[in-house]
Amino acid sequence: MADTSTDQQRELVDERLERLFDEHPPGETDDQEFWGAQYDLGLAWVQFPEGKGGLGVSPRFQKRVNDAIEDAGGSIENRYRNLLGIGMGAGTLIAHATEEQQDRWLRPMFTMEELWCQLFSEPGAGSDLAGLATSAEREGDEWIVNGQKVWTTLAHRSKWGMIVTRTDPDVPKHAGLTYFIVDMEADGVSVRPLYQITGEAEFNEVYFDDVHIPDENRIGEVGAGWSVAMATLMNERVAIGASVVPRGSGAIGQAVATWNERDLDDPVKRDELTRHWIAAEAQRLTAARASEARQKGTPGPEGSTAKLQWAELNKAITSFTMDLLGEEGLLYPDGYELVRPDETGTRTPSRHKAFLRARANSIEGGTSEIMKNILGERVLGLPGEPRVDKNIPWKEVPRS
Amino acid sequence: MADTSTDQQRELVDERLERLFDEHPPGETDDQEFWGAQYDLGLAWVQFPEGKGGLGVSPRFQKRVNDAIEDAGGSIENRYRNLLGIGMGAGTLIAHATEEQQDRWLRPMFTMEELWCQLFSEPGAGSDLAGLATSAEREGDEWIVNGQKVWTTLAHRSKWGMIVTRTDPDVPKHAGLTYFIVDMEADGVSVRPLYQITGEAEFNEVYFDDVHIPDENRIGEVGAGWSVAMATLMNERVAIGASVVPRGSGAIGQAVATWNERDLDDPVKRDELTRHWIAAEAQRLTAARASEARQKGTPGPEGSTAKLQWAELNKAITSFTMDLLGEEGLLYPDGYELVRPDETGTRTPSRHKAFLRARANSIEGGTSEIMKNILGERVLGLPGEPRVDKNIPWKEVPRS
Amino acid sequence: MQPSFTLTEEQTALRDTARRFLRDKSGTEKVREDMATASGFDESLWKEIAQMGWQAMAIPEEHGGAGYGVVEQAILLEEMGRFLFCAPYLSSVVLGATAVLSAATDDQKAELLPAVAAGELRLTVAGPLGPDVDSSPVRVEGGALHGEVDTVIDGHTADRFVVLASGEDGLELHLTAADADGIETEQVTSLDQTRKLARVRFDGTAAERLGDAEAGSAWRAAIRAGAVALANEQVGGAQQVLDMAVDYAKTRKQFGRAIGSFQAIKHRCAELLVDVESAKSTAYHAARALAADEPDEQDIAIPLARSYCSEVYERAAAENIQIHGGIGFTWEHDAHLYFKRAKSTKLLLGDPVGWRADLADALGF
Amino acid sequence: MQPSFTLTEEQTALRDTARRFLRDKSGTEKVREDMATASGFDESLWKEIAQMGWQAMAIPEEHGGAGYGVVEQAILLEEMGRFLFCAPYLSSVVLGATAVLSAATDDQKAELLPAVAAGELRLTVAGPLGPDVDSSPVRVEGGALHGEVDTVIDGHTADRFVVLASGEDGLELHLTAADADGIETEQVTSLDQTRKLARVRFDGTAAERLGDAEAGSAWRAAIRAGAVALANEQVGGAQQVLDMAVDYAKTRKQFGRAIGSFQAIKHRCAELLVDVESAKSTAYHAARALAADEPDEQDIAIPLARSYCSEVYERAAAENIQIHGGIGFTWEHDAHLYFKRAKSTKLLLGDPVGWRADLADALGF
Repeated sequence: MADTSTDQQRELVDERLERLFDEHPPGETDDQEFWGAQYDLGLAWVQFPEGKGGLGVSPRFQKRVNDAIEDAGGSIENRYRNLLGIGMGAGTLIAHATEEQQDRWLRPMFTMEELWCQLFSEPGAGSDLAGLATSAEREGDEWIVNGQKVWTTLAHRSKWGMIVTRTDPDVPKHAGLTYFIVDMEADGVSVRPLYQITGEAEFNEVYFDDVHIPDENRIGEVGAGWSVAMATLMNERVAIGASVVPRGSGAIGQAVATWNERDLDDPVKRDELTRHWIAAEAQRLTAARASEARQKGTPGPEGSTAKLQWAELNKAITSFTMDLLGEEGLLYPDGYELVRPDETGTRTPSRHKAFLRARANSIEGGTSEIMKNILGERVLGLPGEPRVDKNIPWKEVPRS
Repeated sequence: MADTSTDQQRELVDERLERLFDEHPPGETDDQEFWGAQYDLGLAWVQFPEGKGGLGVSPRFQKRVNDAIEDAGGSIENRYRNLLGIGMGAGTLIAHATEEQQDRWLRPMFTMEELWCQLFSEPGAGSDLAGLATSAEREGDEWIVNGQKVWTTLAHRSKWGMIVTRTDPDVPKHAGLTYFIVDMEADGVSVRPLYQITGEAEFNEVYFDDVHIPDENRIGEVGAGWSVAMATLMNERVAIGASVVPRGSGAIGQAVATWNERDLDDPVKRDELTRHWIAAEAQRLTAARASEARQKGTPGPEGSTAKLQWAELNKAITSFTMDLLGEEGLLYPDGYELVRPDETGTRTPSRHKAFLRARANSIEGGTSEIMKNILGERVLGLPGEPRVDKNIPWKEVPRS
Repeated sequence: MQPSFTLTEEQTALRDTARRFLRDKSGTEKVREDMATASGFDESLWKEIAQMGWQAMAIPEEHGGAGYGVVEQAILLEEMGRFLFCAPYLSSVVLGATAVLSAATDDQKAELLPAVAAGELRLTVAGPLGPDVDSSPVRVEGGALHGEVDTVIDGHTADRFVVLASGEDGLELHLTAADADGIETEQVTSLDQTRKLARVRFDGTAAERLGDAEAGSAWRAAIRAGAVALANEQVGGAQQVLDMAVDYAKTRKQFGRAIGSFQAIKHRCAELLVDVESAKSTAYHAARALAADEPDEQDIAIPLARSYCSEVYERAAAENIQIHGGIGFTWEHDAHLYFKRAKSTKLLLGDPVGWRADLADALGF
Repeated sequence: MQPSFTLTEEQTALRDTARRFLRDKSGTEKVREDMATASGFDESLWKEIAQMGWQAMAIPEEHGGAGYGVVEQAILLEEMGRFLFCAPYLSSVVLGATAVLSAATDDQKAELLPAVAAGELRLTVAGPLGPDVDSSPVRVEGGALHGEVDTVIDGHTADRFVVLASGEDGLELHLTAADADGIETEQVTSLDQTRKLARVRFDGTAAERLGDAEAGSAWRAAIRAGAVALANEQVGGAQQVLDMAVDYAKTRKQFGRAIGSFQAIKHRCAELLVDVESAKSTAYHAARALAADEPDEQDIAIPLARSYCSEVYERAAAENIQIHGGIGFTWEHDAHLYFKRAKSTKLLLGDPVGWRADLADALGF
């Protein structure tokens, strides 16, 4: 199936779409049922194998599917509301999980019956993710997990968590990690909201106190957790910034709208607005170019370029929009009451909240500094830093 | 003498100035004779001890002396034309040389009978000066020097060179260096002009081929060359950027003059000009503040701040001036005939040449990157990088 | 004007006392407590600083002040900025008192200034908060005020408003009590919770005219005094975030090393050091130019300091979050309090583009 | 207009051939040799590229061209920029030919364009080299030209001048031979030695009018074609200096490590990579917009690419010197050739501030 021609692939997709719409008319069908049927017809992740929610065709047909569903009045809300699962987890499962595991998890993930979250970062392991300390010790057919994770989106509403743990502290840090799927409703899991500078708690801290995970929930080999986690992160970085958005949308759209609505005319700010517009458009064109070049669907280093560029632009432009607001920028119309939203971020935040929220763009999903290391070393081939944490047991590496 | 009050110090300086002008009327006296008398009266470097060209008073009275001489029609050209000696070498000699050495070299340096140059950098040792390779091997009362130096100002006209050499390759790099004064007219010394991007050769490459230096020309102990060299470099960095110039002078003056002469009025460029003016004035005020704080005359880390800031500003402003010139910036009125000027740089270069020359500001006398290391580590107390060249013999350190 | 920066012994002692006092009495927990209240400050702390003479600092002795000057006040403001001290100091003691000093009759000064200096009366100003003002959203007709001002600093807790109003012959300054009839005050949520704002509507409010001269220059004097105050406040805050970033970079370890040992962090800190030191030079110089009553130098030094310090503080506060990484984005960490202060202070009393245009005018560009 | 970037196999082959050819025939020694001559280029190389059809590339087949388009020409220009190829390509084939194509009568086109396409005739343009032109320093009176143009690209080696002149009813384009009576051409030293400039004075020079329409739009077309050409040339140069910097950073060792292992250098290279890749996207897109004859998209894509690529190349060329340290400041190293090219290309055909103003107009800001 993988070597059918583009036309044949398109035909297959269109035929399945027709069946989907015929048998489960969008708008008239319950979302969950619709998504289930979509999964069964191989339209959940078209590039996945048949039987696993896919058709084995090029991933670029997914956009065709999504557009068609939206045009037909159906919903693709699951992709946003279960983003960590559908956007990042699923690809990890396809690459590293067993058939049984895939069959167990993929369908209810796609139908939103089970929400997913990601448990990677820790207070002591941010940029240096591989330095994480949450331990998992084997006891028969189970693993006992202890430790703390942070920056976990929707932990309080999730059924499953993708967790990386340290199963061997006596080997160098990358070698001692193992990846599991943890039941977030298990005993010993506690979730606390983590309020951020906007006043919202998109994220949580998650504590693990003697939490039992059956060994059948292990993804990949014992000690192979790092490469599994990397698969998840690569999917994340591509998701951020690499998508080709319409011209003038997003942060620059808010800046331009502010300029127009307020009839501004200062020539110095006009030039600055134009500079930002140019930077945004250059980033957009570059994402389009990278996406054209990336026919195969394997996320490569372009993900890091786009993510870096997008994060820095978003910070700069949302900040500039506040400058355009002038005295109105002194206000915070959203209010600072601490709240815990039910989705990842807000899709169209106020200018003020967008400005604050953007501060995290260059931190989450890999800091801009880490992105530059990746670009410098993996794309340009520059040598790495001298490593003081290499080839020594994890437990002997200085930490804070 | 060191604890006389400010008033007493000023009186002493004024009295010596009066004697100098009485006995050697400026304008009527030959420059060399005048400078000799100035030295003998302790007005060459007022902070030096008596008998060594100084009076043991605060260094800030030097400006009073220089201004008085210029007002009286005398010349202080020697300070520019023998800058490496008078500005940097003399302080090194006072701090590290023997009485005999000081008596031998200071007076003819100040009178310009003997010009001085500095032989530190090598093709393989720029930022990493301590990694230098020019060797000096002892033979009885002499040292035999072999190697190559670069970036040597006025090497072809100098009598003496301050040279740092490697006398022990078997110890870590800083420990194996020794500092000498080398006779530039000795056998085996050859000087080649090094043309720079302006078309001028301010600098030279200097080759040493079995050059003999008597041991009595050694400054400081064998193996102590690094600390002697640091004294020279500190003097250099203070000399660059730390002086308090008049408001609106230098590069920003050329930018403003360009703006005014050409009756420019683009509001975007006007804002940019103002930004540059602000940056230049902020740097100037900071230099003034540092200079007020620095009563003692010992160059400290402020030198690195001022040098860093000045270098980056000078690059930015000279480049902006070219932008202001518009199509005139397409020309190079100075012409590119390769020439070898007789002084260090040009004191009032054309806008075009200033633009090109400024590129070296963030490289010469310590790159901006090195300056930031110094500020980060010595001023802010941040930890150093892991060192791969520490505690291992110099000869085993990778080089290129 | 020859720049000069050295502090006298008395000034140094003032700075040290202020820093100690604020560290003890206005630490981060206290700031978070005060900013969560409606008034936004603590009356008892306000009285304590009054006893130390802070409100009186720059008010002339003949008006009940301490007879020190703008340089001493700037020293206090720098420390207030460093600790995000919550108090209506800028609105009452800087903006309000300067407007009164510049415009009011002797009788009015005698009535108002000693009370302001004693911390017993709080003023604020209502009008367009920028350097170049030629009209006001408030108009005066038959001695009564009409109109609305969107941004009045501490408008919900001030006792009296100094209102800039457009009259028949130009701008006028008027005084009105906050509880007068025909005033409606509505507190608004400010981005920077440590400086409270209100919207004030005048609807036929009776007011007393302050002095009788055209009010543009008095208003301008108030805004410029405010600009100098903010510049000094900003450098205090900028130094604080630099200190926070450097401390964190020394202790936080990733990859087995303190993150400050990486050039990506180290060089950023070094650049901030240069910026903050430069900003201080401009802020101090502006205070001295204002204190020395040198109008030509003020035309340069004030817009210079105001625009430069705004940008440096904004950059430093943003970098501080980045250097902290995730923890710097949390509500519980103080980084955001400074970040919000930095951004909103930049937008208060005119933004850098406007001040640079003023400077360009002064320099004849 | 949907962006699209994929090269056809033919286009890829063209790029590879051009790169190989220029690497072999226009290496750094050859460039230094050519730039030191008065003409500034090598006639025999000019003929060689004519045999390969480079001059003909974007000229329509009916006028003796190869019938390819702007995209193919942009591919060549990127490689020329990468190797600092010394040739009057921009002046004759881009600016001159576009002006003729846009303004001339069929007879004039038939006379001029086949010769230009064959590399046998060299044109250049004389007039104000910017995007918004409403007058010219040259005026036409009774069919004769009077006035002086300070900057004429390759003015000393062109065979004919296409002159923008102010006539009675507005702007007109005129053609004159370089050796006509009443023309004085003086070569000037250009900052960028690889692109030669001359000052040309017309003193009653007889000229032939090109076409009969108002010439503003033809001139604008020429400048815009030049802008697209330069943007593509710039990204070639920018990629080259990035490659130079990265190569040096890998091999140069200080403190016992390759300097590229220091984040100060590594992160700078990474930022340049992002910039250069983005600049390429804008340059390629502008070429496609021009080729597709989409005027609305051109109004956006051309000023976008022109202003962005100018700034990226300037920054990249400057950083390349800094990363090289002292050696990058020497005459013998090539870094300065690119640095000078970058700066002067930024100032040629209008600087980024002006182009951005055009873009802002197009976007309705």
